[in-house]
Amino acid sequence: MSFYNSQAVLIVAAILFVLGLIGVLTRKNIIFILISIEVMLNAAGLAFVAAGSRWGQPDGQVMFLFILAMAASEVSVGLALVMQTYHQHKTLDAEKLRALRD
Amino acid sequence: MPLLFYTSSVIAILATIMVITRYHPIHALLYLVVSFLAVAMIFLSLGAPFVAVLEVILYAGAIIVLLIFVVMMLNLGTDTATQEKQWLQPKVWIGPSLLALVLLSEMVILLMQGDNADMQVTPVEIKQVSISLYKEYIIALELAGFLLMAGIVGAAHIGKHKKKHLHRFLQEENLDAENKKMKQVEETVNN
Amino acid sequence: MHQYLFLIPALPLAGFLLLSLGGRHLSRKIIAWIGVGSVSAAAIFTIILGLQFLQAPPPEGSYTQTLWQWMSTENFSCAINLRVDALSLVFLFIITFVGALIHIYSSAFMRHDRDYARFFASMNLFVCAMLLLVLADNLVLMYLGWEGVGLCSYLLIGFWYETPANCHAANKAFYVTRIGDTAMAIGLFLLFKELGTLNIPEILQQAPQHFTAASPNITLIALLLLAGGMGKSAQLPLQTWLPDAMAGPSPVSALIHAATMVTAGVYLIARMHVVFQLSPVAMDVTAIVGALTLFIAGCSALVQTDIKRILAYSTISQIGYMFLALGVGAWSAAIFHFFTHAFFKALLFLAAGAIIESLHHEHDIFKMGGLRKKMPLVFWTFLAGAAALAALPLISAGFFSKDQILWYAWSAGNGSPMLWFVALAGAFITAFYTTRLMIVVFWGEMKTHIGEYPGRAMTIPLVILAILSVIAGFIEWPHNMVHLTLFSDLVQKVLPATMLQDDLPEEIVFQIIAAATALFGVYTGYVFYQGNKALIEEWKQSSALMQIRNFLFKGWAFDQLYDALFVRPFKFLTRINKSDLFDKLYNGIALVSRRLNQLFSISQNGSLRWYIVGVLIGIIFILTLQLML
Amino acid sequence: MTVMQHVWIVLGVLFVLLNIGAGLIWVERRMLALWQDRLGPNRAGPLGILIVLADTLKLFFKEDWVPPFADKWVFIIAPAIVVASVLMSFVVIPFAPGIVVADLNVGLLFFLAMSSIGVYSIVLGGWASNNKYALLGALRGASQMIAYEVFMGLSLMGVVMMTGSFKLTDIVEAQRDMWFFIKQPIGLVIFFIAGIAETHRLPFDIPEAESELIAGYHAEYSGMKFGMFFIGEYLGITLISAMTATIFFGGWLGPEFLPGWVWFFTKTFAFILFFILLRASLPRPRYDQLMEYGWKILLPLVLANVMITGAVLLWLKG
Repeated sequence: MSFYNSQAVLIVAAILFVLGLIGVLTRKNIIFILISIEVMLNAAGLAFVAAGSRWGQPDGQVMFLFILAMAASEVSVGLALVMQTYHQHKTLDAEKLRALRD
Repeated sequence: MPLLFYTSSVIAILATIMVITRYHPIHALLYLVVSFLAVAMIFLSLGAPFVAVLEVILYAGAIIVLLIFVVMMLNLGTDTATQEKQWLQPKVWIGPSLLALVLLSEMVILLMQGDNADMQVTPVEIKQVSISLYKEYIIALELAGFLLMAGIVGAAHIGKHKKKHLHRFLQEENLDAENKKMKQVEETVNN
Repeated sequence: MHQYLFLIPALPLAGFLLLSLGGRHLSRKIIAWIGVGSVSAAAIFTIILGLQFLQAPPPEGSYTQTLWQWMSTENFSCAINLRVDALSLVFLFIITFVGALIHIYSSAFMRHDRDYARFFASMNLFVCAMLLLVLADNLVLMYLGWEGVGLCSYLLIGFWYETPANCHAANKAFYVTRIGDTAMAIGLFLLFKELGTLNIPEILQQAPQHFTAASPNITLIALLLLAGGMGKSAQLPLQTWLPDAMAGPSPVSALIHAATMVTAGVYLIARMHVVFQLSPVAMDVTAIVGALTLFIAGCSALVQTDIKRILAYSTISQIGYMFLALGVGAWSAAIFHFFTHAFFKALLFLAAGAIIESLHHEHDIFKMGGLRKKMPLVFWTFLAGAAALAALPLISAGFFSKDQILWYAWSAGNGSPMLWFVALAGAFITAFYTTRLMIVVFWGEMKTHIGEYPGRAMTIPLVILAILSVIAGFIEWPHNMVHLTLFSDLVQKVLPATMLQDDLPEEIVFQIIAAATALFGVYTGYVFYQGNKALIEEWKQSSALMQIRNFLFKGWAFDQLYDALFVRPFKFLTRINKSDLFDKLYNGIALVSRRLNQLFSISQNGSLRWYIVGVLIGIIFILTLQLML
Repeated sequence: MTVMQHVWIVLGVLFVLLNIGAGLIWVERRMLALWQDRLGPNRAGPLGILIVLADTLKLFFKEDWVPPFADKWVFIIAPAIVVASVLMSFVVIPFAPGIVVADLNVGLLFFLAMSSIGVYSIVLGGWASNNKYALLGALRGASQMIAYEVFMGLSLMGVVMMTGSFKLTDIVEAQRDMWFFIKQPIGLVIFFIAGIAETHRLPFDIPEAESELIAGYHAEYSGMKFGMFFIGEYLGITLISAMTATIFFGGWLGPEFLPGWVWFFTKTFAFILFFILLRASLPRPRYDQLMEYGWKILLPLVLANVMITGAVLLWLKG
């Protein structure tokens, strides 16, 4: 009954991942960068779930749960940093926040 | 089921394209919600209802609300949108996009070379997921717990507004200084 | 009872932990209760343990408690074992009992201090480390306690760290004792290399079989251990730190720099007596060092004006007696002198502290005077301590112990008339400066107004110590008088009996000479400072005498000597060595790496997107490789 | 079941729910009046029941106005989300044996997912209005709903552990011997409190608090867009009441003399009345009090509940 196969799912995941990557690369606003990172994480999760589903094993879903936990903590810390950055530098331009350059 | 998968895939990809091309953060986030909901549908079609629901609850329901919340608190409005418009010139995005597309094409070629099996759509029981979560992955689970704890503490600490607490002597000094200023102003006015 | 042995060091340790971690939040009352209580409880345990030990001595002569394995490698293992035998028991008793009295005294003495908790924390840690030192059954654990007491001594000398001079004194004490400690560590290494063990009973057992007597190896080891003891016990030539260490609070001087820590060297030598006995050279060196030290320090004490410095020099001198006794092989006499000295010297320091505090922190004895009527209790207790120090015959504890040493200095196997004579001269000097101290401080007219009188918490320890200073000697009488030798009977289980030479003069002759010397010293002091004061004024006119006086005042100018011998040449060497060829090489390396850094840091431009592009290109590169191959 | 049966069930559920939502306008006013010792709406029709019709007509014919400063599309979408998400939640509720739109095996999680989607209506509505009060209301609403969603989810976990399933029909069936409110009293109380906060009803109506924020997140709304928020709120009350009845009070279970769906609706209606009684009797807490109450009291309590339930279950198992 299945017309679609594992390749199709993985290709969707790859497309989503690359779209997120483009977002990270082209945007200057930190908020947009964070959003794009979320897209990428989600795409990675999709690939995991697809792999788990391909072999009928729960491991893929377990990995997705870990990605979820990681994304949640990343977003909370990231947003706290964004707020502090905005309060201190009055800008969200990632290109201007270059204090770490050598 | 294939229909469900293909429809939601197309929606997911389109919505994600919209996400990365919007100027206004809230609009981007709304499209991101759509994208996540579509991915949740993909999960459902892959026989993983549990993670589908978690995707909705946590990604769409918590993480993105958090992002929207911050956007609202920072009051990023139309100014941000115009700024984004200025930043997003073709010369800025064409190079990286082409590079990313190269990556995509390579990945697709590699994926096409790989094994091509039909998906099993028999759902994986939640019970199985939980059992393997608490058996083989128990260490990883605990580490994830640490990570979340660190995330909470880190966010609470970083996000804290640093209040300036003047020592009471300094406060008095400040008051004295202000009083002096006031007196000077009064004198000049009187003169 | 002995299964609770670990509690004796553990209680002060618990007190230290409580006070150092939570002392900030506790009230002074609770701090005092914890600080005093932990040591007092340890003292009670010690007394119970000691009574049990005396009633039913263990068959093997010691209690041992194994706590846990500290470290273990292929051919070296070291356990945390506590071991009590008669020798440790004496030390244990002094440390906890005198320590508890001094803690009680300090709870009142330090009551106005800002860092009340820090003081008691350090004191408790000190007691714990000192107990570990004497309870250790292997030299590694003992070394831990050894360094622990050094640390606490450093912390407490520099207790009032806001004054730079105190910090200098603390540093000096630390550096100088470090020399001895290093020597001792090397000695331990050698001992381990020779015997393959650092367990004390095993060493004592194996050393006679392993070493031939007077072989260079054993002499070297014994001398290195002796150097360690000299550092800690402020013996010539490492004695310079102790007078400066008086910068700490008076209870610290009483506990650490009079009663306990400075006698650690005596303990070490007594503990390793088998090693020393195997090396006649080391024994002779010990005796000579002790004799020289007691004389030199006694001379310095003659002319000091700071009350605590007088006591400090007298401490050095008294420990010199102990070393002399050890050197001539009078083991039990040395330990007995340690026993009595702990009481009367702690008493003198505490009484001095009470006087200093009452007189608004006045240290100069010539600004005191006339305190006999104003502070009778302090006077009487001080008198008891001074009598013991001056070794007044029959009525003081000091007489019994010092007389024994004087007798053995001549009569013991290693003794000689020369040593006896020096020791006798030292006894005279001791009596002389003690009398000087008493008369100047307590007679004459008042020169400083008394601020406040010591409270009960300060006077009760004084009284107890004064009583002990008088009666502690009665447990050990000279052989030819009453036949009562409780102390040497006890110690004899661990330490060998003293060998006597043949055909000696009668012992009673020596006793009479010693008693007469002490009395003559007192009389001389009385003549100079009370009877005929003009004599001193007359002498002050003579510049030669004044020069000698200054020379003695500076402690025989040892500080200046070391400055010229070591410090200045070292500084000179470092100065000329400041920029040499090697520096240029190193600078060259640094320069090259800095240039490279500048080159590479172009890529480090701080732009997030730039970095991600880098990662992306890397991934594409790898994937392309995958596709091509 | 045939396709037509599915369609009928869906249509029937929709019809009943929308009518309940509308009818609650009248019920709430009459009941409030009863508890406050006054008459309430009594002019139009018998007992004033025609006020439902009058209100609906008014809402339909008012000017459907979008403020020029608002973000138009978001402004329009926001009210739809609340109604849609609440109606979606009803999909998993079993009204009677066999009468359920989709008996998902993750039913309970689906309900939680939909209620978390519901936050968007407040947040987006408040943000798109481009108005200070609305924005404040939206911020408050977002933090309140996110916070209380956590306790809502956790409070149900005890029941899930006892049942061993997320499926709502299983949960109802597991209550044949004893309803869960006896075994899980803390879960019930916390679930209900969180439900009040999720529907932002009084006393937790902090996002809209008339006296301080005018009307909070829907201050700029009028006409049928406001009507959607309005009906969404009543549907939300119905949803929480229905869930309480299903999860803790045995759903359709009851003595045989009445059919299952009657029992279900009776229980649901009792909880709806309780909601209205709360509105009539309790004052509104301050915003910070609400958050503190949630994070410092409810969260530890609910975690303890989960842990104790798990421990007891393991103990009983052997």
